[in-house]
Amino acid sequence: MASRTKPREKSPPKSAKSRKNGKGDAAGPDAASPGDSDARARTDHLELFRQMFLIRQFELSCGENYSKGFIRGFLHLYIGQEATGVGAISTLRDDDYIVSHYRDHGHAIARGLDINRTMAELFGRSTGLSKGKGGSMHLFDVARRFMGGHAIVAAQLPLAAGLALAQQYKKTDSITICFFGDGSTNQGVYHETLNLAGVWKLPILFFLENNGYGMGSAIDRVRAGGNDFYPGLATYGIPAVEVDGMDVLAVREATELAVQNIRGGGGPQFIEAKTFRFVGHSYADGQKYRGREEVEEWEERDPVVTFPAKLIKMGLASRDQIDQVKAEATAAVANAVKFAEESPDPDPGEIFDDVLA
Amino acid sequence: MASRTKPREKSPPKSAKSRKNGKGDAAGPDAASPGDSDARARTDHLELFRQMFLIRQFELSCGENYSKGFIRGFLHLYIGQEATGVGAISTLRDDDYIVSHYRDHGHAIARGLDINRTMAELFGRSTGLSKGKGGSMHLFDVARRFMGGHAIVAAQLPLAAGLALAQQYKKTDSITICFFGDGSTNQGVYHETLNLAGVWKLPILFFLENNGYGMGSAIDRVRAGGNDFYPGLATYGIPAVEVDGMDVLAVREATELAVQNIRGGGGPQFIEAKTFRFVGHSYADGQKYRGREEVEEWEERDPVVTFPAKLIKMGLASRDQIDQVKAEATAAVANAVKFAEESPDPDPGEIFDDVLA
Amino acid sequence: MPEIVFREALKRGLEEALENDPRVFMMGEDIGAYGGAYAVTDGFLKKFGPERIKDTPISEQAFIGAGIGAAAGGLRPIIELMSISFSLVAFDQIVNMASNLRYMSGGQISVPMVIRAPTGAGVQLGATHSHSLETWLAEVPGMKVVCPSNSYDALGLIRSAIKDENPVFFAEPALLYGAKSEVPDEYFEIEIGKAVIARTGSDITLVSYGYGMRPVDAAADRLSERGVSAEVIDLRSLNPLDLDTIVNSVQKTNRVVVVDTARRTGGIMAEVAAELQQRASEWLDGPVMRVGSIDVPWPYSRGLEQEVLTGADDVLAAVAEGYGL
Amino acid sequence: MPEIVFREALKRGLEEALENDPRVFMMGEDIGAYGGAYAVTDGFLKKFGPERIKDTPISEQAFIGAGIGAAAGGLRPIIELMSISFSLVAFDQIVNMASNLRYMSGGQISVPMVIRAPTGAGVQLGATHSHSLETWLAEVPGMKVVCPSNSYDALGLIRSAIKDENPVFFAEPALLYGAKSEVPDEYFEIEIGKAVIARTGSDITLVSYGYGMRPVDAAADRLSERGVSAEVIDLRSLNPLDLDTIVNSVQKTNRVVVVDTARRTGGIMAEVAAELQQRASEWLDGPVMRVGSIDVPWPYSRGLEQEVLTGADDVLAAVAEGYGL
Ligand SMILES: Cc1ncc(C[n+]2csc(CCOP(=O)(O)OP(=O)(O)O)c2C)c(N)n1
Ligand SMILES: Cc1ncc(C[n+]2csc(CCOP(=O)(O)OP(=O)(O)O)c2C)c(N)n1
Ligand SMILES: [Mg+2]
Ligand SMILES: [Mg+2]
Repeated sequence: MASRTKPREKSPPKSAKSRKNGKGDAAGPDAASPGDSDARARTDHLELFRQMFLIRQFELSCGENYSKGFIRGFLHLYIGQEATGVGAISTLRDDDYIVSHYRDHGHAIARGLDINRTMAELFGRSTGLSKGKGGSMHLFDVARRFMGGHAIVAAQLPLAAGLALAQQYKKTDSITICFFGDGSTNQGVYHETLNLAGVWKLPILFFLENNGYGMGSAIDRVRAGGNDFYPGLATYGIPAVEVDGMDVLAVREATELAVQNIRGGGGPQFIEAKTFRFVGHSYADGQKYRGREEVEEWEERDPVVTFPAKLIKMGLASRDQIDQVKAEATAAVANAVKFAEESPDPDPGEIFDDVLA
Repeated sequence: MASRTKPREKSPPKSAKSRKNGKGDAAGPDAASPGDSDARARTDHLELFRQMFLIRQFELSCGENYSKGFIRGFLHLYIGQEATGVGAISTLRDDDYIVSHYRDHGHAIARGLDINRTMAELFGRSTGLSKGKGGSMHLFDVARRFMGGHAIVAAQLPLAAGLALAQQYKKTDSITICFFGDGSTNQGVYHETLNLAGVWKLPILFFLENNGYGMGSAIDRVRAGGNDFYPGLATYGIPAVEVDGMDVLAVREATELAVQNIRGGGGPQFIEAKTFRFVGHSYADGQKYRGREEVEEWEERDPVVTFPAKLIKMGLASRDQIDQVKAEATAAVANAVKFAEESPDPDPGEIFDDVLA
Repeated sequence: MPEIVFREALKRGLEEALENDPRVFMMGEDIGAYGGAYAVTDGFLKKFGPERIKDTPISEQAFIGAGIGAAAGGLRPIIELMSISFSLVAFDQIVNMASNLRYMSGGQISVPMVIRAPTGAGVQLGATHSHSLETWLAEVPGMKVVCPSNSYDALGLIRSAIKDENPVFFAEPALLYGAKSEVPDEYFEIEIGKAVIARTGSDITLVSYGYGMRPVDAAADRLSERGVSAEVIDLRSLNPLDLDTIVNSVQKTNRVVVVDTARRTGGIMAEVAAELQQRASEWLDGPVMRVGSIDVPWPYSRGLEQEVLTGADDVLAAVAEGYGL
Repeated sequence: MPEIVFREALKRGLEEALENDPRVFMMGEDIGAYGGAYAVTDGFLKKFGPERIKDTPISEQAFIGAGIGAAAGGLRPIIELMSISFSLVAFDQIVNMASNLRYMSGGQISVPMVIRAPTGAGVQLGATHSHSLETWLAEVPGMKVVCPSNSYDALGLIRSAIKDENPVFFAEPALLYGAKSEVPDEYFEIEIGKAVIARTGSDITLVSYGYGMRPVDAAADRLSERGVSAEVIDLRSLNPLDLDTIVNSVQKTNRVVVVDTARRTGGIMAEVAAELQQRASEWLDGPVMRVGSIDVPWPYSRGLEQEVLTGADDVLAAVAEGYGL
């Protein structure tokens, strides 16, 4: 799979590095220099795969448990977008903040949130991350600086800007990453926040996961600029790059570079990852608005399939290792479901907790 | 005064015409061809001056009557920006809609609203445009398709888009013009509306009166892109031009061209007029945020002074004619004040009228 | 009488209007290609075309504002919000523009626009998505607010709302879209501003609207098992508010409990209670009892949410506490 | 005791906090170079610098949201809105984010943020600029809402608000910025959630807050001229609401009138009335009388606006109607 990190307007062409690596990947195994494949890289790569596979298994299990009625409310799965969240979040430090939207399970798991407590939250149990009060769209783990899970489209952007403001105010070099979708860019608060970040040079990475649709609306039907986000960003003075969101390594590299620039005091940056959700917007979605072919085309680039194949081909992982990762992840998810199932419902008395400090 | 209509990104360079004329103006009277100065042009020019002067007199009188306590609430004067509103509105047909913000007296007068009823509105009298219920920030005259006077920053933009939508839906070739200030471009709804207009190709002219300040905030202190609005517009696919807002003819030409394009089905257009308010944001403003020199520099370009001087120099009007216009306008404003003063306050019973249809 | 589901009743009313009045058109997120988040507009895009069934960007401020403008410009827009909770991002346009334009212009501007939105908690969407904002909007002068509880009222009210010259906020209880009830084939409308006596009785008056009619109905059933005859009033319209119907009922029953599935504090039932105790005090044998959901953000967990949500037991408890019945 | 104007009291409280707590900073439109629309922050930019006195773009959603984030990130932001009416463009951030984060995260997130805003009608700003939205915000769980009516309370409450671990909405009656009253030099705080008996009396209880204290005070004076002794309660805090203080007073006076300069329908006084008649019915000699401004959009004209605005006469009329005093 080709990694297509291309630099755009106002973006310093430092993405040369990721472009180069992208080409290396695209050229196939024979292009891989043995020097790359040291032990650390092997573990890293396997870890990236582990996370992606774990997310996939988790999401599949969520779907199942939604059908069974254990999970309720709105359920937005991350299936297809795993390479994006995993690649991006793998570059962060423990003291960086992560802010997500309602499609947040992938980001949560990539950040290393306990999947037992995550699943328990979806089941509405007292052992859940938010004691069952938040649900799928509102995952939080402040100890890991995972600051939600936000369900109003684009409402999380100023929150993220504020966290970045706190980091700047305290003169740390930690940063905030904020995930959002293509449809969110039509909310006024998106623009207000980008401008604020630009004016105040906040240490924030705006991370657009462009999966081509906001619910049933193809982005070019509802956005005057269609798929081109870059002129708009130029007006805020925010450097931006596009990256192949199906390629976990490309995402990681582009993010690494952006994060480095931000930590260095370069102000806000923007990454657009081109990605796709293989499933409906939420569990209720019949997908009348798009054809099966489009989905299938993207599915051929499924990172959970193509990445391990590449690792094996390049000699960076053995089939056994891959299988073991899969087995462990599958077991972990099964275990999470068991944990959730066996966890008690919240006590009615808890209703009154957590309203005020 | 030089007319500087320069074409920008995505804007078809049809503004050649206004650029050429701009140059003609800049070159001074000797460059004026006698062929231009037919009777219609004379009347036109004098009419433009009349409107500008009338607005100036009206505004000065408002200030006076505010000090006296006849006018209350917030009072935002248009002094300095007369060339913008007058130039732009002079190009419109009776069936076009005009939407303004709280700095609306100039637009109202340029549209030919009765100044007696306008002044009476500011005095809160029952003979006012809105029977005294709206006040300075909320002027309306639906018969003239003057659709307000809106006091929440940028809230008038979607209203204007909706009026344009009605025009499009009914398949007329009338258009809507919407005025707003530089500070308004930081409101989310501004972006939402530009996008909507772009997606639906609405027949609307977005008219930015860039006076360099949003209340006490110089635009480059609060806008990441500073004074450059064009990259942001490109993302919406909205052609945009910049024009010298102190030059009523340049404004008229640029607007004429834009309006023509919109009537022809070209979708939304955008004009930025560079202008300046010579007075405070509202009557309460001590202007601590800017130096007297900056104001004086702009005052040298005062259209109410420079335009008649130019007309006389170019032989397009005589000093007598100018003086007569001035005398008439001054008398008209005095008369409007008298009308307002003598008008009755609304009857308390009117409180309950106009809540629901 | 034939029975149809709530969703179908709305659909029928909208379809009629689109067929009969060329000024009527619809705007909203995913009402076209997707078919509507709650499938109310399913099939409309095909039937009426993209000029009249407009899929919008996720820009509530812009498309509600554009609705106001289109209405002022002579059209009759019907706007669908995916959730009443999302009205919060466009509150300025609704509260400050739609509702004030007529007054501020001294009667020059009319805004004949309908905003429809699913409302209420109960489907485990959590705190951000479970608001019942009709209770706030009902306090805004210059706008009407209705909320039907059954298919008949849904159809009758949507017809009137579309014909109204004023902005009408049309709240649709999210839990009721699939609920069936009787609707005659003959044409009818329901006047906005009139409550209805859903069940006549003599011992106590129970007042609610929208989804709140469910716990009230269940409570009335249980009271009747005990020989207590409850008169049940469905407000249907929150603004204008039909207090006369309630006062008349209270003159007969001398007892009243007002019930909301929105949070107990504030809202429309505080208004009804405050007003009733002033206007009907001489007929009342006790205080106006008020029942509502617990005053916390809406929790996700099913158990907690159901506990927070007003239920028949809460209504019965109030009846017992206030009047010993 | 020395007298200072309301504006100065606020200024003192804000200045102290900025001096004593490095986590405290301010954001808002034109609070810096311009000196604040109502001059509360005049001189702050020079004294504390642009890092701590942040002029913002006209982007209420972004800077209120950023305040929430900064608070969640360990700072103590104080946000100034130029008018409470502008909170409408950021209602989602206030109602759905600031107030819900703690609950939705199961207690993991705190939002120690203060939003200050001038509130109320009476200065002829017309329908868009004259809201008293504290009455809505007071219904939102997860946030506190206060509104002082004098310099003493302004200082005592702003101190507590800044120290509070929760979001606090601090409404400042626009008509009172220049009003003088006594403030001791010694340090004091006022606990949020406690009403105060502003004047003791025995015949009737009058309840209000903020600018509403003016007509109530005037009415109490006129009642006293007639030999009627009014007890006057200033709520100060709208959420939490101190009903106990009112109930205690009513147990003594057996009569009560609740007064708001916000519109009569709905709002906090509907809540107070609804709750009082339930909790204090056995002590009341008549209905809880409710007084508020007329339910229309705010007109510009001085005569009309004053007519709409609650005045002392309206309070006296309610006293007479409800209790014949
Ligand atoms: C203000 C608001 N409007 C509408 C919605 C309903 N909604 C939830 S997600 C969504 C689509 C968002 O699309 P996008 O930003 O592209 O993210 P994706 O779902 O594709 O990840 C919509 C319309 C909402 N939650 N908030
Ligand atoms: C939403 C909102 N925020 C703040 C204000 C207060 N306010 C009124 S005008 C103004 C400045 C607007 O500046 P600009 O758009 O440049 O227009 P100008 O006054 O310069 O003509 C501000 C901040 C408001 N009316 N509405
Ligand atoms: Mg998307
Ligand atoms: Mg300006």
